[in-house]
Amino acid sequence: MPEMTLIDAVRMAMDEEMARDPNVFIVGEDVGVRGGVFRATVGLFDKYGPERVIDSPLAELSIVGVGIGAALYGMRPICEIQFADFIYPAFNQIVSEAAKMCYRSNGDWTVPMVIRAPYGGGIGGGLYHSQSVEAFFTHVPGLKVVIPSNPYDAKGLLKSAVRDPNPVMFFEPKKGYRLIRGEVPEGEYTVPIGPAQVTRAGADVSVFAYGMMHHYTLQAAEKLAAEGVDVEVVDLRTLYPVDRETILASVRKTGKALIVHEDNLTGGYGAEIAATIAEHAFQDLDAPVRRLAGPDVPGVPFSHPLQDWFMPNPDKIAAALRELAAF
Amino acid sequence: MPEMTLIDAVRMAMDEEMARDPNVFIVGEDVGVRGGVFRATVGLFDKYGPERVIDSPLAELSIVGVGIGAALYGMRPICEIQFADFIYPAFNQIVSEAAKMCYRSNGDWTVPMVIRAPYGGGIGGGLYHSQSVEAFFTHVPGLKVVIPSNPYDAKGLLKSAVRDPNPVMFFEPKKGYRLIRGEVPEGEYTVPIGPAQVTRAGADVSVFAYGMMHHYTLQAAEKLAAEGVDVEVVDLRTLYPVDRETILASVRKTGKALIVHEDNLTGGYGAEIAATIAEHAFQDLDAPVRRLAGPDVPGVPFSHPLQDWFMPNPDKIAAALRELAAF
Amino acid sequence: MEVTAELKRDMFWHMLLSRRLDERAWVLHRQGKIAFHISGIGQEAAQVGAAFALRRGEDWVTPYYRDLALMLCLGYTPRDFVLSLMGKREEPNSGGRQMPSHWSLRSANAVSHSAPVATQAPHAAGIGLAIKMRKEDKVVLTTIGEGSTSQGEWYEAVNWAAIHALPVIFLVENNQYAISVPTDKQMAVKSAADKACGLGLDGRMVDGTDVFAVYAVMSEVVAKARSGGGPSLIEARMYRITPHSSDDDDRSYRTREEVEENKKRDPILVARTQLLESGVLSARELEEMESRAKAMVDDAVAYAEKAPYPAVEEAAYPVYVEEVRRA
Amino acid sequence: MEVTAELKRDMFWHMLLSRRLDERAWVLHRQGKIAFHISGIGQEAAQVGAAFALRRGEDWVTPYYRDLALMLCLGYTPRDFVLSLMGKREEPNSGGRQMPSHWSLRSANAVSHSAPVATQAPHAAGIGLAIKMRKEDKVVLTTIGEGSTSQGEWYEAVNWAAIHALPVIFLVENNQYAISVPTDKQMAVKSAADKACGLGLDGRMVDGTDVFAVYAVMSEVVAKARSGGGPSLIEARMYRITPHSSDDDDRSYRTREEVEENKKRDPILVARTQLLESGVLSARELEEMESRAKAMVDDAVAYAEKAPYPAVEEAAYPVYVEEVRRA
Ligand SMILES: Cc1ncc(C[n+]2csc(CCOP(=O)(O)OP(=O)(O)O)c2C)c(N)n1
Ligand SMILES: Cc1ncc(C[n+]2csc(CCOP(=O)(O)OP(=O)(O)O)c2C)c(N)n1
Ligand SMILES: [Mg+2]
Ligand SMILES: [Mg+2]
Repeated sequence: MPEMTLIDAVRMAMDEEMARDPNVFIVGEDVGVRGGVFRATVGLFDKYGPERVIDSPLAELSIVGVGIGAALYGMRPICEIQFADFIYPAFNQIVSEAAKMCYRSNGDWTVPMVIRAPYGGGIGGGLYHSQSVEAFFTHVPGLKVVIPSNPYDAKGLLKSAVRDPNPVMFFEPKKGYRLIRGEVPEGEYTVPIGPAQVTRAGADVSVFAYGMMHHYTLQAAEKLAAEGVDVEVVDLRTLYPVDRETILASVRKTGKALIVHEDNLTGGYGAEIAATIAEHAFQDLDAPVRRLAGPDVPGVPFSHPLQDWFMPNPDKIAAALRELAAF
Repeated sequence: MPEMTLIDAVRMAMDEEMARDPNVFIVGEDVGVRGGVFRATVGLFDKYGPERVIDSPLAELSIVGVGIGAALYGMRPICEIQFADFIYPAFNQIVSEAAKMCYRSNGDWTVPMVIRAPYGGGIGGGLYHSQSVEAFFTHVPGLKVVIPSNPYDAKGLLKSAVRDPNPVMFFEPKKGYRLIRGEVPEGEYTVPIGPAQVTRAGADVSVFAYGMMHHYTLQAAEKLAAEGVDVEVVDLRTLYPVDRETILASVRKTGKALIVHEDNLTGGYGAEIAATIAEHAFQDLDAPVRRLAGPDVPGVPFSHPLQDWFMPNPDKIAAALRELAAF
Repeated sequence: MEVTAELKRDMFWHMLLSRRLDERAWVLHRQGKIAFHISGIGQEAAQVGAAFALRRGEDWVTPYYRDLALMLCLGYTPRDFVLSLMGKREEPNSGGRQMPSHWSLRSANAVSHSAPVATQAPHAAGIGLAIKMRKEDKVVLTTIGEGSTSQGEWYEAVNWAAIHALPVIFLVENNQYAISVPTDKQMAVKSAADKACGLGLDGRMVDGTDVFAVYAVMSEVVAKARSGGGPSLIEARMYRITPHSSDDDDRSYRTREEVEENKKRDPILVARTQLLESGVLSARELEEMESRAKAMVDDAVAYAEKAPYPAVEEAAYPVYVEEVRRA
Repeated sequence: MEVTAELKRDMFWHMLLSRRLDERAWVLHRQGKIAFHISGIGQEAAQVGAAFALRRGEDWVTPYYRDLALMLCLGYTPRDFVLSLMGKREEPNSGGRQMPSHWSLRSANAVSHSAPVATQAPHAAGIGLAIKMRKEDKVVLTTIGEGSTSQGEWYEAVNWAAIHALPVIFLVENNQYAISVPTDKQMAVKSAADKACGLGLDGRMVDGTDVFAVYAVMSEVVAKARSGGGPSLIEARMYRITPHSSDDDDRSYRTREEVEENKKRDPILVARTQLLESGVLSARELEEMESRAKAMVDDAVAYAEKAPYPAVEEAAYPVYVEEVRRA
C-alpha cells in the first residue's frame, strides 16, 4: 500500500470521484491552473478542464451560493474555501440555505455538496490563517461536519462526503497536510460518515479528539503509556451528527474523559461532548469532564512565542492526562 | 414606578442614551419614519432626526460594517438587525472585525458598538423569523452577549451596552416584547454587564435560563413549588463572558442543574454551561446535568402544531424539573 | 413571438386569479383565519409577463415572496396557496414548515425560497452554471425586490452570471419600497437596471404595470439567454399597492394620496382596459373570468379549511435526505 | 495643487524607500530570517500618489496588505516594518499578534487591517459617515485589490458611500491578478472603475505606474470629497511584479515573458526616468537617495533582529478594552 500525505489523499479522493461521476466539479479560488494555494487540486484542471475545475471570483458567498444552485440542479459541487478563516462571508448561504433546504422543502429540494476548507493553527498564520471553525457548524442541523485526522480517513471520508446527498462541511487540518503520512490503498474504498473510531484502546482515561489534535493525542498517549497510564483515544472524525454511542461506551469503560481541540474553549465543540457525557454517562464518571482547548482569545497570534502559548500540543495534552489520571 | 413592556424599556434606554451622548446613533432597516418593524425606535426619528436614526440599505453586512467604521471613528452606533435570523450576512464583520479589532491592534483600535436583534420563536414566524442565534456569538472572544428577560434589565443592560467600549450583541426575546411587563424606574440606572441574577432562591434544583425561557422557567418553578420542589432560578442575562461563580455557587447548593434554551440542543449555549458545571462542580453534583432545548431540526416550523412541538414551555420545563428532582 | 388574443387572455386570467386570491388572503386575515399574508397586489403584470416568456415547467425559477402570480402561472394552485396560508399538511412548499409565500414547486422547477432576501440570486447563477455545463438550452429566472439588490449576495450572483455568460434573467420587481424605505435610500442610481453597466451585462427597464410590455422584453432576453447570449438584468417598475405585509401599517411612511395616485396604474386595470378596448376581451368574458376566479378561490378556502394540519411527529424530519418520507 | 520639484522628489523618495525595503524582505525570507512576506513591488506609484493627495495624519485610511509604500508615507517606518516581519513586540500593527503587512497606525489614522479581503471597505464608509455627521472636512481613503472587488462587502460599502455622498475614495489597485486569477475571471467589465456607473458615483481609471498621474487624479477626487462632493472610485492599473506572496509560485499561471514585459512599466523606473530627464533629480541626488534608503533598511533590519519578542503572557490580552495595557 502506498504511503502518502494527507493532502495527497484529499486530491486522490477528488480525482477518483470526478472520474466516477461527471456531475462532480470543483469551484473555488485558485483551484484551476494554480492547483489551489495548498496544491490540493494540482493536476485536476489539466485532467478535467476549466468547466469542471472552476476558478471562482474572489467571493466565498457566491462560491457556496452558486454551488448550492448547481447542487439543486443535480450537480455535485465541491466548493473550496481557501482558508476556513474566510468561510464567514458564506455563512448565510451555508446556515440559511444549504442546511435548511431539505427540511424546509419537506425533502423536495436537496443540496448534495461538499465544502472543503483547510483549518487550524501552528503554521505561523496569525489570527486569520489559523482558525478552527467547526463549532459554528456543529450547531446547525442539516449539515454534516467531518474532520479527518489521517490520509486513509481523509480519502475515504471525502469520497463519502462527495456521495452524500446532504451538505457536508469537510475541514482539513492544514498543519497535517504534509506532516501526517499514512498508508492509503489504491483502489475504491470509502469511510462512512458517522462512526467515530477508537484509535487506541485503553482502560484508564478516554480522550476525544480530531484532526491535528488527534495526531498529538496519540503522541501524548504514548508518553502516558510509558508512565503506566493506559489511555483510550477516540478519533471523532464525524463531528456532526456525532457518534454518541462510541463516546459513551468509552467513558463507561474508563470513567474519565478529556476532550481536546485547538479551537478556543468557550462554546467550542468540546462543550457539546462534555455536556453529552455529563448528561448520559454521569453515573459512570470518576472525575470531572476535562476540556483542553485553545484559550479564549480572538485568534492564534502570529509571533512564535505567542502562537506556542495558544496551541495545544502533545506536552500539554500529556499534562492534562496526568492530572486526570491522578484524580 | 411605571410599569411597561420589554420593548418600551428598550426604546427608553435608547432614547436616554441618545439624549446623553451625541455620538450615539441608530442604524438599521426601517428604523426611521417607520420606527422599526417591532416599533422599538418609534419617536426617535422625530426626536433626533435622520442623521442619528438612519434607514440603512437592505444589507446587514454593511449595517454592521459601517457601524464598525463609525465606532472606530469614535461614534457609538446601535445597529439594529431586523430579525436575528438575518444576522448571518453580517457574520464576517462581527466575527472577523468587531470581535478581533481590540486584540489584533493591541488595543489601539476599539469598537464600541451595540448590535440589537429580536430573537426567538413561538410567534408563528417559521424557520426564518424565530431563530435563536446566541450560540454562534458566545463562542467568539471579543464580543459580549447579553439577553434581558424583563423590562428593568432590558433598559439597564442596554444602557450599559451602549456605554461599553466593546462590541455587545444584544438579543431581545421578541415573544416577550409586549407580553413581559414590569416596573421600570424613570431616572438613570444601569444594570452591569456580567453578573447573572438569582431570580428565585431554592434548595432542590438549579435552573439556568435567559430571555423568554427564563420567564417560562419562573412559571414552571411555581408549579413545582406547589408540588413541594424548591427550584432555584438563575437568569444568566450576560451569556458571554458568563458569570461562572453564580452558576457554580447555585449548583454547589442544590446539586442538580437544568439548563433551558429554545435554540436547538446540539452545540447550543447550554452545552457550555453544562460543560462548565461538569468540570468545575463535579463533586457537588447529585444528578446528571440536564439540558432542555429546542430539538435538533433546522428551525422552528410554521404550522402551529409543529411550532408547539418545537418550543419549550412551562409544562415541558416543569416535567424536566420533576424528573431531575426525583433523580 | 406573436402575441395571440388567446395568449393575452390567458395572461390576464392569471393576473386576475392571482389578484382575487390575494385579496381573499387579506379577508382571511381580517377574519382571523390566517395569521400572516404578504401580498403581490400590484406586481401581477411583471410576474405574469415574466412567467409567460419562459418554457414553463422546463425552465427554472428561483422566485421571491411576492410572486404569487408567477407561481400560479407555473402550476401552483389556489388550493396550494390557501393551504399554505393556513399551515396545512398538504401545502407543497414545505408541508407546513415554512411561512406562506415561501414558495417551492419541485414539479415546476420552482426552487424553495427562504426569507433572508437575495439568497435566491446565487442559486440562480448556480443553476445557470449547471445548465451551461450540461449544454442544455434552458434558462433560469430569478426575481427580487429592488431593496434587496442592496445585498452583496445579489451583486455576487449577477457578477458570476455576467463573467460566465450564464442563461440567467435577473428580474427586479421595483415596487418603490422596501417595507418603509424608498428606492433612493437603497441606491444612488435611478433604476436597478442601471446596475447592469457596472457588472457587464444588459440592463433594461420596463413598465411593470404593463403585462404585455414585460412579456415582450422578457421574451427577448429569454431568447438571448437560451441561445448562449448570456444574462440580462430587467427592472420592472410598479408600485406596492398594499402595506408590506399583514404586520405592516404603511401610514407612518407614505400618504394615502400617494397610494391612491399609484392605484391608477394598477396592472389589472391597465390590462383590463387594454383588452376591453382592443376587443380581445368582451365584458361577458371578463365577467366569466371573474366568476371562475371567485369559484376557484372559494373552493380553495373551503378545501383548505377542511384539510388537516401536519401531524406533530412530522416536525422532526427531514433534517437529512435519509429521513425524507413521502406521504 | 502645483507639483513642485521638491514634492516630486519626496514622492519618489517614498517609492524608492518602499521598494528597497520590500526587496530586503524578500532577501530576509530567502535567508530564512522571516517566514512570510507579501509584497507591494510594482504598486508604489499608486500608493504614494494616493497618500500624497491626502492631508496625511489627519485624513483617514483603511488600507490593504500591499500598501507598504502608502504606510511609509503616513509615518510607518522601516523599523516598524521589519519588526512586524519578525513578529517582534514593538511593531505597531499589533504587538506581534498579526502577520506582517496587516497594518495599523493609530497615530496616523490608519486603521487596523485584517486578512479577509474587502472588510476594510465598509469601515471606510462608516468613517466617512462619522466625518459627515460631525461636519468635518476630512476624507477617508480605502484601498483594495481588483479581485477583492468581487466581494459583496465591497459593493455594499460603495453603495453606502454613494447613497449618502460620503467623503470616501475607493482606490482599486488593479495589479491584474488575484493570486493566480486574472481580472477577466473577476469581472465582466473592462475595469473596476466601470463599476462606478452601476453604483452612482464617479469612476476614473488612471495609469497606476505613473505616480504623478495618480497624484493628479487623486488630488481632484479628494478635493471633491472634502468639499461635500461625495465619493469616487479610482482604478489604478499596474502589474504585480512579484509572486502573490513568499508562499506563492507564479510560474504555474503566468509566463516569464509576461512578467518581463510588464517590468518595463515598473513604476520606479517610470518615475526615475521622468525625474532624471526633466532635471528634477540629478544622478547624484539619486545615488544619495539610494544610499539613504539602504542605510535605513540596514538599520531597520539590525534593529529588528535585536528587538525582543513579545512576552508569552501578552498573548492573553487585550480581548476586551478593559484589558488594554500600555507598555
Ligand atoms: C436578509 C434580510 N434582511 C431583512 C429582511 C426583512 N425584510 C423582509 S422583506 C424586506 C423588504 C424587502 O424590500 P424589497 O427588496 O424592495 O422587496 P419588496 O418587499 O418591496 O417586494 C425586509 C427588510 C429579510 N427578509 N431578509
Ligand atoms: C475573504 C478572503 N478570501 C480569500 C482570501 C485569500 N487571498 C488573500 S489575497 C487573495 C487575492 C487578492 O487579490 P486582489 O484583490 O486582486 O489583490 P492583490 O493581492 O492582487 O493585491 C486571496 C484570494 C482572503 N484573504 N480573504
Ligand atoms: Mg420593494
Ligand atoms: Mg490583484
